[in-house]
Amino acid sequence: MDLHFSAEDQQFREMARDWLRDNIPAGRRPHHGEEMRTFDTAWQKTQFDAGWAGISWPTEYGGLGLDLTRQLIWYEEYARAGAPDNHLCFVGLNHAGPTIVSHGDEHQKRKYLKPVLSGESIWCQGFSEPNSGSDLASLSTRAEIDGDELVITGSKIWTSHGHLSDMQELLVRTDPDAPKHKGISWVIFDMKVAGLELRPINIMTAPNLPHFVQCFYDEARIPLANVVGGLNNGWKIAMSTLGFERGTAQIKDQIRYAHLVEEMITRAKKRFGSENLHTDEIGSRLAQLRADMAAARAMTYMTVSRAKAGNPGAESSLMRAMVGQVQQKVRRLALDIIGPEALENPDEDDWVYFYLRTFSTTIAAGTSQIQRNIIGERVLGLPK
Amino acid sequence: MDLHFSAEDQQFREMARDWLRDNIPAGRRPHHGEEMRTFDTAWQKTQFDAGWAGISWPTEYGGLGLDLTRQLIWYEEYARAGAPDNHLCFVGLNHAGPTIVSHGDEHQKRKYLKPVLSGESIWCQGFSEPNSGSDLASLSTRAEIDGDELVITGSKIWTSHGHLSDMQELLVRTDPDAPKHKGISWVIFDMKVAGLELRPINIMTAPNLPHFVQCFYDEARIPLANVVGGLNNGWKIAMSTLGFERGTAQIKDQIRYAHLVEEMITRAKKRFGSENLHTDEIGSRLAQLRADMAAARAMTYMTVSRAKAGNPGAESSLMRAMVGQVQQKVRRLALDIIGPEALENPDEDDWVYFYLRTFSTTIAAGTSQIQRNIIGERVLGLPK
Amino acid sequence: MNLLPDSQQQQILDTLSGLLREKAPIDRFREHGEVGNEDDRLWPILGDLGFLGLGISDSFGGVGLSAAEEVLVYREFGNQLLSVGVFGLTLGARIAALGGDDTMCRQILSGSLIIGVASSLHTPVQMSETACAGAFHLFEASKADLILLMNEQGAALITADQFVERKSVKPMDAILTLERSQLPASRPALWIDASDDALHTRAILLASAYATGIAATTQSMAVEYAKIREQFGKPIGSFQAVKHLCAEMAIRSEAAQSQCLFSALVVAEDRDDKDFQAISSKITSVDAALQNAASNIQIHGAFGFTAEANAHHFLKRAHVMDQLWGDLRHQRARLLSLPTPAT
Amino acid sequence: MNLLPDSQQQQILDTLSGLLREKAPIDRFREHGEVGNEDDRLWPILGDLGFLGLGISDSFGGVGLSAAEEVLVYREFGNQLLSVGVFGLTLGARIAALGGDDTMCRQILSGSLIIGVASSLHTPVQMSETACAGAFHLFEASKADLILLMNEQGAALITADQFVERKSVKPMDAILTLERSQLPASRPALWIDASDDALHTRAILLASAYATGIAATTQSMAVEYAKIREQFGKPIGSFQAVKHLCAEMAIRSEAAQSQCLFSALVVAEDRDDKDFQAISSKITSVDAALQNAASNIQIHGAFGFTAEANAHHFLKRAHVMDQLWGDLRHQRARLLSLPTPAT
Repeated sequence: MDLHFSAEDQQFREMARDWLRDNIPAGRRPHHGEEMRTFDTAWQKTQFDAGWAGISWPTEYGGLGLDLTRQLIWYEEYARAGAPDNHLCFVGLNHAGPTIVSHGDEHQKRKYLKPVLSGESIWCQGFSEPNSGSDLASLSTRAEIDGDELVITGSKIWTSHGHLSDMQELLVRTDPDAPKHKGISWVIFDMKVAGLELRPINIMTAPNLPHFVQCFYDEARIPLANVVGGLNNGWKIAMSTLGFERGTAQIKDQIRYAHLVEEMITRAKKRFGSENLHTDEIGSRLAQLRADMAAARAMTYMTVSRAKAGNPGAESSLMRAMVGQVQQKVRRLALDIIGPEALENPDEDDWVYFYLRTFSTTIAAGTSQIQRNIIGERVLGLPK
Repeated sequence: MDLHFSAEDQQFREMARDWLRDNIPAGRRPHHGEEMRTFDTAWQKTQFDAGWAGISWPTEYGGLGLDLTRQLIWYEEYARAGAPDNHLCFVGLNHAGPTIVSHGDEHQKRKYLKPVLSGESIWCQGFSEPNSGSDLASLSTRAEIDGDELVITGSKIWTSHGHLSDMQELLVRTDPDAPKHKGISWVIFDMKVAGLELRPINIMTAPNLPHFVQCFYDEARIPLANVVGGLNNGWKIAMSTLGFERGTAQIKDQIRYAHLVEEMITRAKKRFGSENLHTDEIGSRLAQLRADMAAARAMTYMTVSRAKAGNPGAESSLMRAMVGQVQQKVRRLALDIIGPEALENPDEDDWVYFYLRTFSTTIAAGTSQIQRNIIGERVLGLPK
Repeated sequence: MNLLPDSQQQQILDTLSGLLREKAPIDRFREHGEVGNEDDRLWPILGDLGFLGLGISDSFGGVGLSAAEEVLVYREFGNQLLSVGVFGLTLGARIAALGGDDTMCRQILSGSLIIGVASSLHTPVQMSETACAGAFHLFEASKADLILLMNEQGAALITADQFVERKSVKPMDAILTLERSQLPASRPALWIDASDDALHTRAILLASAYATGIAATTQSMAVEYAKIREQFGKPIGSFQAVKHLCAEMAIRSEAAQSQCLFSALVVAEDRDDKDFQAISSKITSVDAALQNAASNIQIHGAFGFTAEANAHHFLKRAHVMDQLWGDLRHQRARLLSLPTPAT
Repeated sequence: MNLLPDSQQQQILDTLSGLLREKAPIDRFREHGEVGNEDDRLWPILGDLGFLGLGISDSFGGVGLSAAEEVLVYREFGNQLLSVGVFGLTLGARIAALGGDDTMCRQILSGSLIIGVASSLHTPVQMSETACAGAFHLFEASKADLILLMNEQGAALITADQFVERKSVKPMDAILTLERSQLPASRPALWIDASDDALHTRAILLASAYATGIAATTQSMAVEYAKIREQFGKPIGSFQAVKHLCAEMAIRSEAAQSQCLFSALVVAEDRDDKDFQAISSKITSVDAALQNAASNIQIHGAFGFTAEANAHHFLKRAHVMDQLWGDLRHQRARLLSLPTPAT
């Protein structure tokens, strides 16, 4: 057991800290539309150009090839600096990219990975369907092989920012006769091909601006070479993709919430007076959250420690669930601290936006029920 | 909608109040053994002799033949007077008695009902078995018909106060070949017959005194005439018995907890100072409990209103679940209010005893999971 | 003792419920712009049928019934998320009647006066017959002639133009217009002291009735969806996790509804424990509304989070009900300070 | 950075774990009378193998390791519900060593001095080098030579006979002896000021380590039972309600364990945020211990509530851990008053 980072790690940390301090974009990140895309891609490009993108990605595809500890350090410094999250790059950096790194062929890697890191290529997800939500494996979007092409027909839904994306990680049924988990393929879909139509879906945080899209594929054609990891092998690939999300990506959230809780404490002390807060019901909940966040961070360190020992394990789902729980508590507490102002949703203050937004985050990351099934079955070995 | 009780109801209330004030037993109710039995039976006899037992039971079997409103009034006055609960009489008064009232034959009614009301006969329950807890219908204690007798072999467990009881409401399998719900009979079992052995089971509130017993039946014989409601008809009968428990008996608990919460508020104000409690985390939880208890009482009134309209309905399970939830909150809060003294369990102060005791109450009344299944399926009509 | 509506009350309910389903379906919000609503078109209709003056004596143009009937209709208003402007009318009419202003009362009951609703932004607020002052949120005040303002001291109607520094703000609940404003010390057009009528208690009661409507409607929405939405080859309502979530919603909803009806009768009789009961009702019902609205979104999955599902409207309105006349934190503190009711 | 035990630490753990499973199985409580235990028989054995002096420098007869190793063994102590007298020994030895009393330190480490543990009944308590005073619960003090007493000001060893009005009380956790007593202003036999060593922080840390043991063991008990106990023809662990309850236990347990190990390293390095981390650890672990112990009882059904199931011992001991050196309420208030850690 050891709390110390190596001298090299420490040096990396200081470089990251210095660079972030000098380079994080000024101004508030727009929540919507092309402005948001411009902001996110520019910020990603800045990181890439300065050599900070893809900490743990292989060097031959534009990454830095560093270990999980460095990734952790980067996230810690990123959060400490108050650097904005570039959500639009999330799927590329945390789902599609790592999947191609693990399962793609050399051509796919060369072609698709670097544009993710450089911010040139925005990816979205095409997994859920109107009738396949938590039961993902029941998906029915078909892809028929026609020569060296796949011809795709069907519909995907809940594709965040699909209208702002270039590429899509898409799950399609390539063998309708196989058992449901065995006839699915994971494909790289170009959002510019003919035969794709998008229906915007507005969300409760901003009822007049699209967030999701529904995708309609009408005999849309992509090269057969865009299948990643082998035909009909997509279920396994997709599960590993979700695994990526369930792993390191959570670290960033954990750190972000820890900062948020400290902000909430500051705000609560200002509103109620710190001398009144000790045994106050809001004070007590804040203190509990502070302890929770300390523990979530320690869980992150535990996850990184296990990964370094070559034993990442299903336990990382515990950290993920903890962060989810904390998010629920933060959600409820944030508005209580704000008081009457909670009824306003001003563009220049993120608190109410954040409150409403967490409703989707919980759903998007797989419901807490599904998460608890996974913990019960994979971590604890309880029967299905 | 009307809050008023009729003049007759009001008169009944005043008589009850006067009588209770003058007659509730002095001294603390013993928690264990023969002392407890002596106390409970004497108090029940006092009520019976004065004409207060069996408010809603038919007059021909010793009851008062009054409606649910009067029952409610009696419970309210009972709680207001601080009258002690005679738990030992619970099964007779709330399970076995009402079952015999509804399903027994004339002989059974004449023979068994009055002794319950007069406190002469203490009943216990013989439902659960070592391998049949929440899955009650899987019970395997056998009863074979031999002439005009039933010969019972098997075992029952978690029989509260079995060692202090005279009679037992017992579920036995009389047709092993029928589907599991269709081969069960509900029988009246005399705890004095040969072939019954008891193993005492101590509980966590008092590790050195028995609370439960396990019953071992080794060819124990009872008359076939002790079957209530017809052979192999026991599952339906038992469900209605549990229905009784889920109905009016809960009213008493609801009223008792409301008083307890007020006591907790008094105690908390004394410990922390009422001026410090307004937004205190303990104060806030107490206020919520106060509101919960007000609502639980209103739910009771709603239940009684529905019953009077001839439509008792499954909704009474909502009131029951609410009281269960409140109990959980009370449990956690009680010790927080006590502080360091929570580590003591003195005989003269019931708080810690109560805290530990609630762990069993929750389990005995059917787990909260089973309760929520029932609400989901029977009240809301969700699929099994 | 009976908490169920009698036949006359049931008839009022049935009439109103039919009317609102026709004139104010939840889907009406889809056809509206970014902020606001057109519910003021309903006021003359509701007024005409007597729904705005149920608790007003007939000598002032009301129906002469009690808080019990008001609570029943406010639950329906909550079901359909009627504009909170309706609180201004019901409570404003009561102020006018108690203040002896027959003309104003009849104008309100006919739906021809618009009354916005003020909600305190910060304490302290000054409230008396001679001067009211403070910082306020104003709901539905853009076309209002008068503003309703009340707290534990009393209730006031104030002419709208006395509010200054009015500034539209982007509301969380975009169906309602929301402004921030200051009220410099101003003499109210009408003032009813708390010692004369427990108007503030009644306001809390009506907000809680509205919240029970939110709790009940979101529960039904969730349960209906759980019955038809299938995953893994069966309705999601057959999974324990979803089933138990629905059961919790039903428990909260029943608790809120029962306490609301009970406290309505206590308020109608002006019993000593009216504050105790009405505050308990607001705590229970706002908690139920907030939690049920959130669970409803969750049970609907991603669909629940969209603007086209109506689920989010209920959540946002539940927050408005929380703030009106004191939020949960405030109500809990008040409840704890009250004595144990004698009955 | 690594939170996993290294090979030396793992060896310590394996040795201790084997020893305790043999010498201190949970079932040992069944053979004992109404109140009390015989764990003091273990002190010489644990002392002999160095487990009592892990954090004491070898010049005083200790092993010369750190809070990290202490935390690892205290988790094991919690797994087996070792008498809380062990806190008296570990912390008492540290006081003796820091106070320069070599003889006393070696006596403690050999298990030949018995040290009871005082827990404050009420504030205020007087604590200084010249006089300690107050009202206390005394744990495991019936045979004690010295009593351990500490708070944020410092840590003291006080000769047992200075406590007056000692009165045995019936404990909730009947495995431990419990007394109430008064301490009139008394000069401690040894005193270590908080400015010299963060003994109180260390005490909080060790209590939290013990609590993580309770949380982890009750989780395992519940999960094992859920795998084998069948109802409705399948293991109860296959029902979502039970499965999710077990998942919650695992989350709490992992959180508590991670934070405890992390804070042990912070305390070992005497970092500025040691109070922040140790208090967070106590909050997380006591909460996990209390909730997991309660859930474990619930999952065991009626059996969980019996005296013969060991489940109740863990719940009761979790309450003792809560009270030792400040309960959850106290710790939350303290945590909120601390600044945000720099790192």
